[in-house]
Amino acid sequence: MWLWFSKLGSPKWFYELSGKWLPWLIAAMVVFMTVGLVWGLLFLPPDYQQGFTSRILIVHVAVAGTSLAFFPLLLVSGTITLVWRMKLADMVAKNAAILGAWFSFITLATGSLWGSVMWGTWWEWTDSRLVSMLFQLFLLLGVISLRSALEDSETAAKACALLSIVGCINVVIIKYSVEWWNTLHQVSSPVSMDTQSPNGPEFWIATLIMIVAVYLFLSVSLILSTRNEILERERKSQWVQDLVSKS
Amino acid sequence: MLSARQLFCERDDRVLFQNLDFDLAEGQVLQVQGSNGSGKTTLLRILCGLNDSYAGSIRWYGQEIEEQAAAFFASLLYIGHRVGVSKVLTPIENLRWSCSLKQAVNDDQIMSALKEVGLRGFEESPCYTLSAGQQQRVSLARLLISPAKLWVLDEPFTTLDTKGVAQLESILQDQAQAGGAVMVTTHHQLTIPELSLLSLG
Amino acid sequence: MLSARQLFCERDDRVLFQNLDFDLAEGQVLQVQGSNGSGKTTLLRILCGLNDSYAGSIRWYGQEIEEQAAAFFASLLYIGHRVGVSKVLTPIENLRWSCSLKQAVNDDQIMSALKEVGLRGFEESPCYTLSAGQQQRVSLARLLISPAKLWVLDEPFTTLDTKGVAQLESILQDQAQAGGAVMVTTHHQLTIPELSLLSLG
Amino acid sequence: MLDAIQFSSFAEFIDMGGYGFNVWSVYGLFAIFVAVNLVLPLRKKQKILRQLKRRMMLEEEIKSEDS
Amino acid sequence: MEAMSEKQTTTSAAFLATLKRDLLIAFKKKNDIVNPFMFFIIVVSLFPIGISPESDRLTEIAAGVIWISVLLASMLSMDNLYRADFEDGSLEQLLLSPHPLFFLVLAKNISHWLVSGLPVVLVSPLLAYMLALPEEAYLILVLSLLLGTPIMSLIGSIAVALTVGLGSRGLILAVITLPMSVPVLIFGTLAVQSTLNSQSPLGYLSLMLVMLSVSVSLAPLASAAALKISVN
Amino acid sequence: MEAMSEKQTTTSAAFLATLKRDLLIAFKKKNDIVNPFMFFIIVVSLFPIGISPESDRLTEIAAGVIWISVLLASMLSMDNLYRADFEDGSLEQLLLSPHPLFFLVLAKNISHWLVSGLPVVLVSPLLAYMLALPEEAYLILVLSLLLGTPIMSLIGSIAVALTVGLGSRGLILAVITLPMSVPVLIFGTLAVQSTLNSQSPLGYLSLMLVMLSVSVSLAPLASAAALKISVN
Ligand code: HEM
Ligand SMILES: Nc1ncnc2c1ncn2[C@@H]1O[C@H](COP(=O)(O)OP(=O)(O)OP(=O)(O)O)[C@@H](O)[C@H]1O
Ligand SMILES: Nc1ncnc2c1ncn2[C@@H]1O[C@H](COP(=O)(O)OP(=O)(O)OP(=O)(O)O)[C@@H](O)[C@H]1O
Ligand SMILES: [Mg+2]
Ligand SMILES: [Mg+2]
Repeated sequence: MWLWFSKLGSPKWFYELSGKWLPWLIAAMVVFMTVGLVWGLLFLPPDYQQGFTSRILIVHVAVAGTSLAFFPLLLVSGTITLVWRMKLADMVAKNAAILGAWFSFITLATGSLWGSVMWGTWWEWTDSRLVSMLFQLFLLLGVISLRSALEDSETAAKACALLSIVGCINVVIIKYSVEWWNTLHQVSSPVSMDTQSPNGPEFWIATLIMIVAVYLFLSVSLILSTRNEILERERKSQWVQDLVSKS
Repeated sequence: MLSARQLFCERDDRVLFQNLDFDLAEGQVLQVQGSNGSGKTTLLRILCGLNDSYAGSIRWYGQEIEEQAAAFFASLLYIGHRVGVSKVLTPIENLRWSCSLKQAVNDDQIMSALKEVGLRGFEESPCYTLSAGQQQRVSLARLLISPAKLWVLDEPFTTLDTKGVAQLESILQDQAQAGGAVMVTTHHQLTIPELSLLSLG
Repeated sequence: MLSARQLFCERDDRVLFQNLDFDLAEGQVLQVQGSNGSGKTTLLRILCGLNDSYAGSIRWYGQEIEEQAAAFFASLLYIGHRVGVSKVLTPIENLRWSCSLKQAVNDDQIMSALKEVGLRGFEESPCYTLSAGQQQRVSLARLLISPAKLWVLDEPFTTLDTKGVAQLESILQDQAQAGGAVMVTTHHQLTIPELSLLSLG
Repeated sequence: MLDAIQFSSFAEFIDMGGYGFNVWSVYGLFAIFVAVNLVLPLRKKQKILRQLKRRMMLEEEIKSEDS
Repeated sequence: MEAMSEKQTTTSAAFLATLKRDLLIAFKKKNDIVNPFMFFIIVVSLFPIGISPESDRLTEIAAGVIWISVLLASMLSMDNLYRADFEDGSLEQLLLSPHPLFFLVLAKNISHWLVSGLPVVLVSPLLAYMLALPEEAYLILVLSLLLGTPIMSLIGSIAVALTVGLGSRGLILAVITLPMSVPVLIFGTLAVQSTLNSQSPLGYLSLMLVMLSVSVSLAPLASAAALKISVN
Repeated sequence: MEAMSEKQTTTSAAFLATLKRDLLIAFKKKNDIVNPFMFFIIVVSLFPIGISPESDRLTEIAAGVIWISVLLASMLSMDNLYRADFEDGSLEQLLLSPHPLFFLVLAKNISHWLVSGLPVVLVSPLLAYMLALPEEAYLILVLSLLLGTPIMSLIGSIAVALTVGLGSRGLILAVITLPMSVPVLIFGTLAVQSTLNSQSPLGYLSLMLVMLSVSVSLAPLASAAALKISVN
């Protein structure tokens, strides 16, 4: 276990292993993405109520669901950074924060595009999922800006790890308090996200495929940028030098 | 009392030192030498536990420092580039706090220490009205009060005038003779009999 | 070129100096001496116009400085306790700006000056990664580039290692031999033939 | 298979039953999002490799100058 | 040398010395006490100007405006907490003390709250009056602020500790901590509003009390860790 | 030595060098650009939570909330303007340059506004939407902010220059400058509100234009004088 752990912590080992995985992950991502998108765009039957806008939903739901994974991810990598001082965890965390901000933003954007059809408004403060996603984005941006503000990379790693842990606890509290707050304002709210429309099984299968595709995309993108980070931070080590002179 | 083994430190891909071994015994003054940027400040901060980006082992009376941080801190006095003197407070108020983190002191001790370092008449002036060298002297007054066994001083001679330099040297010597130990960086040539040297880079 | 007459300065009711007269001629290095808190820094800042709480007259080639501030500033180079090196910028970027306030420079000049002060390899590192002495060296590189006739340096030797001290001394000497003048405070013993002394307090 | 496609003409496909703007914006955004987060890391890798190579050369230069 | 261990201070003495020192500095600088207070008053009084001077309008927004202004004042005043100490090296001395950092950090937090949080809370009824908040809500407003401001100080302390080495901190601090104080804002304003709707605010207040006790026991630990990280 | 006067830079070169340097520092730090912007967005989004999420209510307060938040963001970002330079001694170098300080200070002000004022103005329509401000007012909102933020930067610059030697500045700055920017706030919000009431906002806008030109020509002088005082 320990051996495995410290081996995984070695950037070189990760770089080599991820190099082997990448082609497979990319292939799987391309397949799922293509199937999901083509099916979603061409074959998915229109919803009896929402018409073709249900096509938005498969993307939105996939991205939204995936973006909930980021704070747990940061929590784990932050703990590893602080407790075991594994450099790799921080390299992942750095890129995860940025990617997480992207995901949150896309969730907000696709959600708004969907809301503008369903609710007639792009933004609605009375919906708790919107508001808590907005604050998740803010917290992630806080982590990112802390990292860019701190000059020393080791300080930045630990500081961001700590902030991510505190932030993760906070995201949960914010989520619940916003939900609670929101129930008091429901009266005047135009519509709520929970007015589930009866979608057919086909819709759910398409969504499921998209979710898998988006998770694959997440891992591919994260691995790619982590590999870059490894190259940059380990640039003085012999194996990177060899790699560079070979390329 | 303090021994370091196989210390290794690298910053920004530049190895500052590696395989560094040294021992500091009671009654010894160890001057850390080296050109600019050779890692003197970094070394001192590592020893005090203010910087943990190193590899190797540092022992205090034979035991790893992390395992007995409180005991180690109780017998350590560190004065860095930034001397730990608040500009709004007067010298007395400054010393009252910084000493009381480690030991119980009374105002008489503080007053006589301030007098000794030549700050007679400035005891009640806020520190922002003191010159660079005078602020340095406030922090040096702590040396006179402190019962700490290990002093770690980073360039304590900068901005001191010649009289101040001579006085500080004799303070260091007293500490060594009383059975304490001193670790100091400076580009000055020290003339203390107990002196030993450690060269970096 | 620079002459002060009947300078008087008092801070916090303590008279730092009074009836202070001195002349600084071309080819001269004037070292201001004095114990801590005797007013060296204050004097230098007064001469540069950074402090105007004084009485007396300061003339530049026979004319009061206030009447020809721009001309005086154009031929003045001041480096104080705080060396004027931005920590976010790299040495090159720092010099590019601080030199271009006075004269047109190109990157080659800057690069060779940096090399000369021993910062080869650090040209592109942000200054916060440099040690105390290395930051000091960045500001000293300005001396190599500057065509200013009058240099006013406040404790430029602190944090420099022995090689750095020797180099700076020879730079000061070159300036004096080229017909410029230097006014410098330090607690070091300088060994420049052109040296003259001014004692405070 | 082909008859399961929901559209009989390209125009209809673009129109998405009147919600063309929203649907295509979402898919467009999603495409940009995916592309950016794949292409940027890939391009960055090339940049890093180039930079590292340059720096290695520079260091050798310094070394040969020193000796 | 032998007398050393006997002369060593107890943790509570170090706690008190630190508390006393920070209060002393604050009273010497005065600005640390007056500014959050002034800032609060000024920001609150921008709203009648910027939005509407009519008292009906003001009543509607009063609780929210006061809470948000308190939030801002307390976030922005945090900046002073460790900075001066970091710059002059006192922070290093603090970290090198043999006492548990938890208590020393707590002492600093308490002194900071006494100096910058408490005055703001005490003046809030006056501003509530100016914003035409109905009188029955004053007590709950003050109570909720009394519970809420220390929470924000404790959270803010972590962020300041993380950013203490930075040149420009004011905004980044707010950017990090404002999102985290949303729950406090929500419960605080809900408490006031429920009083206005003649409901019991006790539920909200007790929730805030829970949040306060959790943050008192955890936040100083995080701050202490953060300080160690920053000084590195 | 003889070549000296020939090699001396022109004032415009020094102006450009200073502008370039400050922009360079900002782009290196990134935070100077992103933080005012983030702060603005976060503060604005506290209001729906603290006051009311209903869009009718929000419409009423939208213009005021946006203006006040911009004011706060721009005041608080001022802190960076001269501080780092003061601390590392660059400010002394600036003061000792042979060129008129007016232009060098102006260069610093311009770079600061480009970096911290402009982004905030550009994102304001988005927030206006989120606060349910009617669409017809967007253009005037942006215009009034475009005129107003530089005024506030220029005024703020004087205050920063005066307080640059102080340890804790964030709040004192706001305390000094917020009252001074009340006229800007009044005309800015009036311009937006008159658009909403279908009146012409041009009067207000041109008043702001006058204020802007006066402050561009006078404020840098005052800032330069203030800097000299502070460095003393
Ligand atoms: C925490 C993040 C979010 C998650 C997990 C999430 C998840 C979902 C799910 C599963 C649905 C499908 C409900 C259905 O079948 O009708 C949905 C619908 C929707 N989402 Fe989200 N979403 C999130 C955030 C957002 C955001 C930030 C927005 C807007 C900016 C948004 C706007 C919408 C809208 C308008 C609908 C359709 C509601 C309806 O059917 O009436 N969502 N979301
Ligand atoms: N801001 C100030 N307000 C009041 N008095 C001051 C101020 N700054 C300095 N002084 C006083 O002026 C005197 C001279 O200070 P100055 O910094 O010029 O000394 P110095 O000769 O440079 O000393 P050092 O060798 O320590 O650098 C000191 O005694 C100090 O108390
Ligand atoms: N925050 C940092 N990040 C990266 N590198 C750093 C950092 N601080 C210092 N260094 C590097 O570490 C080296 C040693 O710095 P240190 O301050 O220990 O030197 P020093 O021996 O004390 O020098 P001086 O005599 O100038 O004080 C320097 O080369 C510097 O470039
Ligand atoms: Mg050093
Ligand atoms: Mg001095």
